[in-house]
Formats: sequence, C-alpha cells, structure tokens
Amino acid sequence: MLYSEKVMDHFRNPRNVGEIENPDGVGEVGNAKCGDIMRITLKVEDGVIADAKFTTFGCGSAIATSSIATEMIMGKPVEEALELSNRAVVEALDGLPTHKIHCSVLAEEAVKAAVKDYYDKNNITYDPKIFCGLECGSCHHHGE
Amino acid sequence: MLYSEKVMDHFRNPRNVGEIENPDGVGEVGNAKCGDIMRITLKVEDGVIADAKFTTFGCGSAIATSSIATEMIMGKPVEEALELSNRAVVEALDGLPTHKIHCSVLAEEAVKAAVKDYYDKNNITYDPKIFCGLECGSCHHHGE
Amino acid sequence: MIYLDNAATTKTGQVAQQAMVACMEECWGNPSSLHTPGQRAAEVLERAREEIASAIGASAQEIYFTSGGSEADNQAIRSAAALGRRQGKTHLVSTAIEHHAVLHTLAALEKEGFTVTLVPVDESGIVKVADVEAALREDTALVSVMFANNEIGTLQPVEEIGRLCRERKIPFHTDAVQAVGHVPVDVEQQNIDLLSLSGHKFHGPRGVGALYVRRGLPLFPLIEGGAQERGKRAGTENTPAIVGMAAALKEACAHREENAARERKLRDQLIAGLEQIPHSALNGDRERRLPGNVNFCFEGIEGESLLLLLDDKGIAASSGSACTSGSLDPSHVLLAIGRPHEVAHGSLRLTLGEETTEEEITKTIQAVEEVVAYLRAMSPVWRQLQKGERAYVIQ
Amino acid sequence: MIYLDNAATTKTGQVAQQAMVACMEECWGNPSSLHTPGQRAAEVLERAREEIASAIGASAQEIYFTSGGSEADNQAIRSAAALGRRQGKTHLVSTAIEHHAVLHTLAALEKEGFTVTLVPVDESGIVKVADVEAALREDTALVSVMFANNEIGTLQPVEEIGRLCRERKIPFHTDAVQAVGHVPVDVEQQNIDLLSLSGHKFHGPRGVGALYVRRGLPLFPLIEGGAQERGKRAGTENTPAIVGMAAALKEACAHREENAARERKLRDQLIAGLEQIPHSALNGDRERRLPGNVNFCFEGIEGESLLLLLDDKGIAASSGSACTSGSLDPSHVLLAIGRPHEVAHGSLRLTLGEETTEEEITKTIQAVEEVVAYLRAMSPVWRQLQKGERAYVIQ
Ligand SMILES: Cc1ncc(COP(=O)(O)O)c(C=O)c1O
Ligand SMILES: Cc1ncc(COP(=O)(O)O)c(C=O)c1O
Repeated sequence: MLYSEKVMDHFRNPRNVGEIENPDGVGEVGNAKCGDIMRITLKVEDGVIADAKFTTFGCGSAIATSSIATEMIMGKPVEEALELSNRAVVEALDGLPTHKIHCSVLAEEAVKAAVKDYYDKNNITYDPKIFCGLECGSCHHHGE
Repeated sequence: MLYSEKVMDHFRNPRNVGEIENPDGVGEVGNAKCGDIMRITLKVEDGVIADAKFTTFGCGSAIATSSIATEMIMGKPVEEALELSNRAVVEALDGLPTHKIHCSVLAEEAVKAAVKDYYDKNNITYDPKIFCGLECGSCHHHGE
Repeated sequence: MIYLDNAATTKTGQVAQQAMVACMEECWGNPSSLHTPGQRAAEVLERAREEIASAIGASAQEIYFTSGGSEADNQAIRSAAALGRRQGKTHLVSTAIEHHAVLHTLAALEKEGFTVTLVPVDESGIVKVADVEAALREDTALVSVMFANNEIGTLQPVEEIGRLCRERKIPFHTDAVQAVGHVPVDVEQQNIDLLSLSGHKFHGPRGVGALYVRRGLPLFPLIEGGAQERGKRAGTENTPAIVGMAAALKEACAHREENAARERKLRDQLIAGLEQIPHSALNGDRERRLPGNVNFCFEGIEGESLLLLLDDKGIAASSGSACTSGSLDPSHVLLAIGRPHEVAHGSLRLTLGEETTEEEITKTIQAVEEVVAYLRAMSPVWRQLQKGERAYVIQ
Repeated sequence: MIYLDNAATTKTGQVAQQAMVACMEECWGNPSSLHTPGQRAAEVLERAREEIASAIGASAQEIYFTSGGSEADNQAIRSAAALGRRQGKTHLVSTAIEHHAVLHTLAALEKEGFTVTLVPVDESGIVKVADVEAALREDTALVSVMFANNEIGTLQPVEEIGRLCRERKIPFHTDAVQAVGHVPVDVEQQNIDLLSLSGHKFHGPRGVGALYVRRGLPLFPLIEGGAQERGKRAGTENTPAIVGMAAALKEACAHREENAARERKLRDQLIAGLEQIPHSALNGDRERRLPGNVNFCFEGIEGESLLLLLDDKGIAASSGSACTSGSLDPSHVLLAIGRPHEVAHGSLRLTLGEETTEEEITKTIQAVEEVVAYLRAMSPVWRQLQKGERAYVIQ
C-alpha cells in the first residue's frame, strides 16, 4: 500500500473532525490551488489545549496528518503544542510517502497558526521567529 | 519459413552436385571472404549443354540457386543458357528473401562464366558486352 | 470489486492469456533464429503483425512492435523530429492535452533546439482544426494530436487534422492508445501517418504495443542493436505478448460495436446520476467522448481522498491519470479545459469496460454521492462556499 | 528436437509462466493506481524488484525495469554519455566484441560527437585489462565491457576493469545479459556501476529486462512520459513479466552451481567430440567461458547451410548470433579473435541448457560430423584445400 495502516486508520476514521464554536485560536494554512487546506480550531483552558478540531480539504495523507496532529496536541500546554514537528507527525503515522511529506509540514503549520492566533487574541507576547515561515504557505513544497 | 519449399527441396536434395571431368567450360564466381563461391562445370555437345554440375560453398540459398540453375540450363543451347537471368532463378524457386537475392545473381554469373570459358576455349567469338560485370564479383551486393 | 479504471489498464483477457501461454509452449523460439523453432515463432509473429495491421486499416509492413504506448510515442516523435532536422524543419505542433509520453518527449526536443507549439483545446476538451491549421508553419516537422484523451475521453478531429497535414506533406502522428479497440480507427480513411497503440488498453498483455508508420515515411530507431523489426527496433521480439495483443485486438474489434453501445448507455446513466450531485460538472464533451469514459469535478473536495474512500467501498476509480499519481500538480488536461486549480484537484475518472453492469453503475452513483457528501462535510473550502465566503466555481 | 540455442532464447519455464498467469489473474492492476488492485500490483512489483536486486547483490532502489537487454544497454550508455557531456567528457571505451545493442548505440553517439575507443580482444576472445587501462583518458565518460560474450561465451575480467574505473571515478557498465543466472554476478564485489540483464536468457519471459544503476549515479530516461520507475522509465509497468522474470531468476540462482557443473561437463564433451573433426577449431577460451557455450569454425563450409541441415536432423543451433541473421557479414566477434572472413563464415554455435542430456550431446557430435563432411563434399573451397590449391587456415 501507498500508505501505512496508521495513515489509513486516521484517514478512514479521522479524529476530531469539525469546527469549535467560538474558538480560542484558529489556524488555516495551505490553499485550494495547491490542493490542500487545513483548518484547526482550538479551545484553550489554563494554557492547556482542552479541545482541538480540524477540517481539511486535501488528499488522504492531508486528512490523516490533520487528524493525528489534533490528537497529538490535545491536553498539552500550548507551548508544547508549538513544538509539534512535522517529523513527529510522520513518525506517529509510521511514515509517509516522500511526495506526501508536505502534508505533515502543513499539519505542523496549522497547529502553529492556531496557537499564534490564540497568542495574538490574548495579547501574549512571543518571539516572532518561532512563527517564521508560516506565511509562505506550502506551495513551494509541491515541487512547482 | 525463411525459404520457400522449393528452395528447401533444392537445398536438401541438390541436383547435379559434382565436377565434370575434362569439362568444356568452367565458371567459378564469388569469393570465400564474402561467404559464397559457386563453381559450375559444363559438358557441351553440338552447342547444347549435355551436362552441368556444380559445387558451392555458401548458404542454403546459394546451394539451392546453383542446383536449380544447373537444372535450368541442362539440354539447352549455350546461347539460351546465357539468357538465364537471376530473376528467372528466383521465380523458379518461388522467391528468395531480399537479402538472399545476390545468390541468384551469383548463379546467373556462374553459368555465364562457364559459357564464356567454353567460348574462349573453342575460339567462339562473342560480343564481350554480354559478360560485362562478371569480373566485379558479387561482394558489392552484400551491402558492405 | 467494481473496476472502473479501464483507462489505466484492463485485465488481460482469457483470449490473450491463452494465446500467450500457447506461444510460450509451442512457438517460443527466437524469431530471428533460422532453425524450426525460430521460424515457427517468426511465422506467428508475422501473422500477428497482419492482424494488428488489419485492425487499423494498415498493411503488415507498416507495423513495428514496441514495448508499449510510451515507447511508440517516443519513437514516433523523435523519429519525425530527426527527419525534420535533416530537412531544416524544427517546429513541432501538438496539443495541450496530450499524454506525458508525448508532452515530455516534446519538452526534451525543445531543449535540443526544436520549437514546440501546443495548440489549446476548447472548454469541452476538443482541439479546433482551425487552431491546428493556424499553428502550421513552413518548417513544421510533425503534428501530433491524440485520437482520444486518456483523462476526459474526448475524441479529437483526427481525420480533418490528418487531411490538413496531408495537403502540406507534414507527417501526422496520433496517440491512439485509448482509441484502438474502442472506436473505429482507420489509418487510410483518417489520414494518419504515424499511430501509437498499446496492448493493455484492450485486454491484451502489458509491456507491448505497436507503432504504425506509413509506407515511405522514414523511421529511425529509438532502441539500437539487432536487426529485429527491419532494423527499426532492436531487442528479441516479444512474440508471446505480441501474439496475445493481436488476439485481444481481434476480439475487441469483433465486438467493438456492441461493447461500445452497451458502455455508452451505462456511461450516460452514470453521467446522469453524478450530475445530480450539486456543484458537480462533467469534464469533456458529452457526445464526442470514448464510450467508457466518465470524468467529473466536484467542488470543495480533493480527488485522492475521494478515490481512496470509493476503494473502501469496493470501487476502483482514478483521479487524473494513473501514471501521474506521484505528482501533486493538478491534471494538465483539466487545466487546459479551463478548470481552475482548486476544482481540478477534485476530479474523478470512472472508465467502464465490457464487464461493467448496470447494477455496478447504480451502486457507483450511490457511493460517489455518499463519499462526496462526507468529504464536503469535513472540507473547510466547502464550508466557505456554503457560507458565501467563497464563490462557487461550478454552479 | 535437440535445442542447443539457449543463448538466442530459452523456453519460458513453468515457474515463470505460473508467476505470470497468477499475476495476470490476481495482481493485474496498474501499479500506479491508488486503489486496491493497483496497490496489490505495486506490492508484487516491489517484491520482484527486491528479488532481482538480491540476485546480483544490489539493493531494490538500484533496479530499473526495462523491455529487455537491448533497451537496458541503450539507456545505460546514452545516460552515461549524457552525464559525460555535461561534464565535458565525450570519450567512450568499449570492446570490439560487444553485442550490437552496445556497438550500435556507441556508433550513434559517435555521430553525435563522441569519440569511441573499441579495445581489441586476444585470440581467445578476452579483453586485456591493461589494454582497457591504456584506453582510458581524462575525458572518458564510460567504460562498457560485456560480462560474457553471446557468441563465443568468453567471460571478461569485469572485476578488474571495474576496479580500474572505480579508481578513476569513471562509470563502468557491463552487459550481463548472457551471464546473469548462469555465472556468479555481484555488482558490489565486481565493481559494477551499471548492469544490463534480460529475462528470456534464464527461462524468464520475453520483452522484459532490468538496468542496475549504482546509487548516486544519475540516470536519464530513454523513454519519456509517466512517472514510472521513479521517473526514469515511462510506460505502464509490465508487472506480469517482471514477476515472471524475478521468479525465473530466483530459480536459476538457486540451481546455478549444479546446472553450471552439469553443463560444463557436457560442454567439454561436446568440444572434445567436435575437435575430432579435421580442420575444426574452438572459438573462445577453453576455460573462461560460459558453462553452456560451444562455438566452432569448420574450414571449407558456410554456417547457414550447416545449421539448416542440422535442423533437418532435429538439432536447433545457430551460426553467429540470432539477431544478426539478416546480415551477410561474418560475425564481428569471430573477426575480432582473428578468424579470417572465409573461416568466420563457417561457424557454429551450440548453447546448452539445463535440459540438455548426454545422449543429445552424443547425437549432436555425430550429426555435426556428418553434415560437415556432406557440405565439404560439395564445397569448391574444400576441394581446393585438399588439392593444395589453397592453404588451410585451421590446421
Ligand atoms: C550480450 C547480449 N546483450 C544484449 C542482448 C539483447 O537482449 P534483448 O534481446 O533482451 O533485448 C542479448 C540477446 O539478445 C545479448 O546476448
Ligand atoms: C493516451 C495514452 N498514451 C500513452 C500511454 C502509455 O502507454 P503505455 O503505458 O503502454 O506505455 C497511455 C497509457 O498509459 C495513454 O493513455
């Protein structure tokens, strides 16, 4: 198979699908032109991610990476969520095909964007460098 | 099959193999370098070919064309034998593969060379033009 | 399993398999060998050549066997380009919707100094004859227009384009890989000089194809070596596969009309069913398309996840063409017919075969409806469309 | 029928046939398709890649499937040449006894501006390592030396030549079409960077082969199009044939030593028998040759008539190589080992297989004796030799 069983499980039974009403943070990355958009909404309580939901327009691995990313950050302090790397997402899914690695990058970026939104909304100061690169989108990962 | 049944018959059961002792005419054409040599010996009685024999070093169609050529000239006046064309040989054999047509040319030339030899030995005058081309051998037919 | 990916490949039929096995058992000699087993193989090889030729209105000496459609395309184009170069002609004309075997060969030639004009197609996916005509130049060495498109199934005006080329003595190639065995193909009537076909698209074996080259048109080898195929294609002849391909094509042509009629009916049912899905659109012309081809775009979702979920429901489909599955770019064909990127990503190709049943079509419509609805429910794009935050591309 | 033309082609074995049929029945999807039938095919394809790789000491990612030995040779050489050209290196080194798939590709490259050095071989048909070394230049882009010759069966000093090339960082290609499955081949140990193999030489199917390319060495496509074979070889993968080839090679390697020992014994019996014929000579080295190869010249006769008469006696043999049968020129290999034209025309190749029996060898010796005597009796050349009007070339 193209995808590991773990990917297929998260694709077939995605966790945390949906949109949190009145979220504390929203991150949307990617663009429809490139074929993937991920949107993550967060509920933060006492600096901890109490709930995370996603919606995704994209391929099987885009759905699976969003799904597992929401699982991986759930219950964690927001600073820890920020440390979620695309590599950790790939590992948690037992690997991704090379040309699908960009989906894990997108998932990392969606989480970061949601946390940034939470920081911004709550006037929490941060080193802007940690969000560096977010605005570039991921189209350049597409080998265009 | 590469060869017609007629070719295979003359190849498998060649007619008139051998060398006439004290022949009235001998023709040898081709060369070993090119992979075919045909030698035809004639017995001429009253201007008619009373016997013809051949030996051939060469491929299946070289043997078959020599065989049928001796059959075709047998019992004919020498002038008629001179008219044996390679095309007639090819037709009599129900065709030859393109890259084997040169064998029929060789058979025609072998007959002509033998008749020329007969003419020369008997001081019979002839228009040298009819033997034009004989000396060139057949190597140039080999696509070299 | 409901197999609706016959454009990607067809199952090798019993007719072809039996011909192959018989050949491997009885006629397995090397056709270039002079001994009996070799000559027996040479005979079946030449008989197969005659059968393939007669299926497209050609004569046997005009058929060269290759390892498939891609090789045939590469050789046809490279050979015509080489011929053109000798005559000082370095302009090549083709269309925007060709298979990559054509497009990538053209791109390689562009790097080698050729100029390539890719004629656009209209929104129904058909190239205009006048556009091709306008593209022709004094130094045009080749026109290559596919017979039937592999993604959206559109049939191109090959005969008319062939006529244009004939009048101007420009070699005309058509990639007929998707057409042969499915729609009438006749090189004489359709003014074709070079034609590519591939065995596995009509229930023949994989890894074998043929290139038709009109008598008198020079052909240069792509693969050099032994004197096989009259010196134009080296390599020990793949007799079993060639014989299998000939048997399959004979069978396909014998039942072509009835198969096409059946498929066309089911195809139209499938199209009608899928059109019920809101914000969906058929890609390609409704009439001038392959009997078995259905191709849709669904707004707000992406194709791969669509086909993976259909696969879970026992339906084998494709999004774009099989051989571009490693790529992340949307189909160049859908872009060429004017679909914007975001919609081009959401395409689904369903290609029917002789075995497809009405029941399968009904089930497929149902399954696609469900899956599209499910994916839209988790798509942020769909939400935006519904909330009016984004404009629908497909009404 | 006594089949002694295994160098031309082998019968596709039961192991390979069954693997092919199973694949056509069970795993016939397009490996590039994402659905279950496609992915099932992709799996067997990758398993076959691993099997082929392990048979030659390579890793799976270093194997690219092709349509046979000729294509692999063409691609290896053209790719190395293209790489060389980018680096300003336009000198190619090979030997005088290569297969035409190599020689003709080199000739084509010569026309495109490359310089080719063909190193000669000694009278036993083996290239001297020192001669190859002497041919190397600063701008040498490739060395291509065949593993085993297809006509006279000689084994070349591949490992040593590979070492030379490795030291100088020159890519080294070997055409191992006749070697793989018959003698030990290990790309690591033998310092090989590019290697061609072909399925039908070891009881695998026709029309399929592989090119090994050492990791890190760039490879350019010969056939452009889809993204198959990691973008290096377009065309829907011929899974059934690939799987059949892998099965056959596994089988061949499993029994390689015992088969080789049997064949070597029979080969030496055959050589001993044929040497009894006056004015006959073995072509190629007595020891360093393929286990199944016997090649003789017989003075005073021509090869085609010899093999046609052997065929009449139920023995399938060849003269020169199968794929040059359309040519009238004597074998370039026999000329390269110093046989004069007239003797080179009188060659006979007998190539044994696993099925060859001692009884067949005895019969063959008898038959060759008879046929040679018969043809000599009708050969004017032989008469001249016997009468002393011409000098014997073979004593
Ligand atoms: C040494 C050698 N190289 C290359 C080839 C070509 O292989 P194929 O016929 O599979 O193209 C052959 C046999 O035909 C061969 O013996
Ligand atoms: C239109 C078209 N051309 C060429 C090809 C390539 O054929 P093959 O896979 O036999 O090389 C295909 C299918 O893959 C096709 O659909």
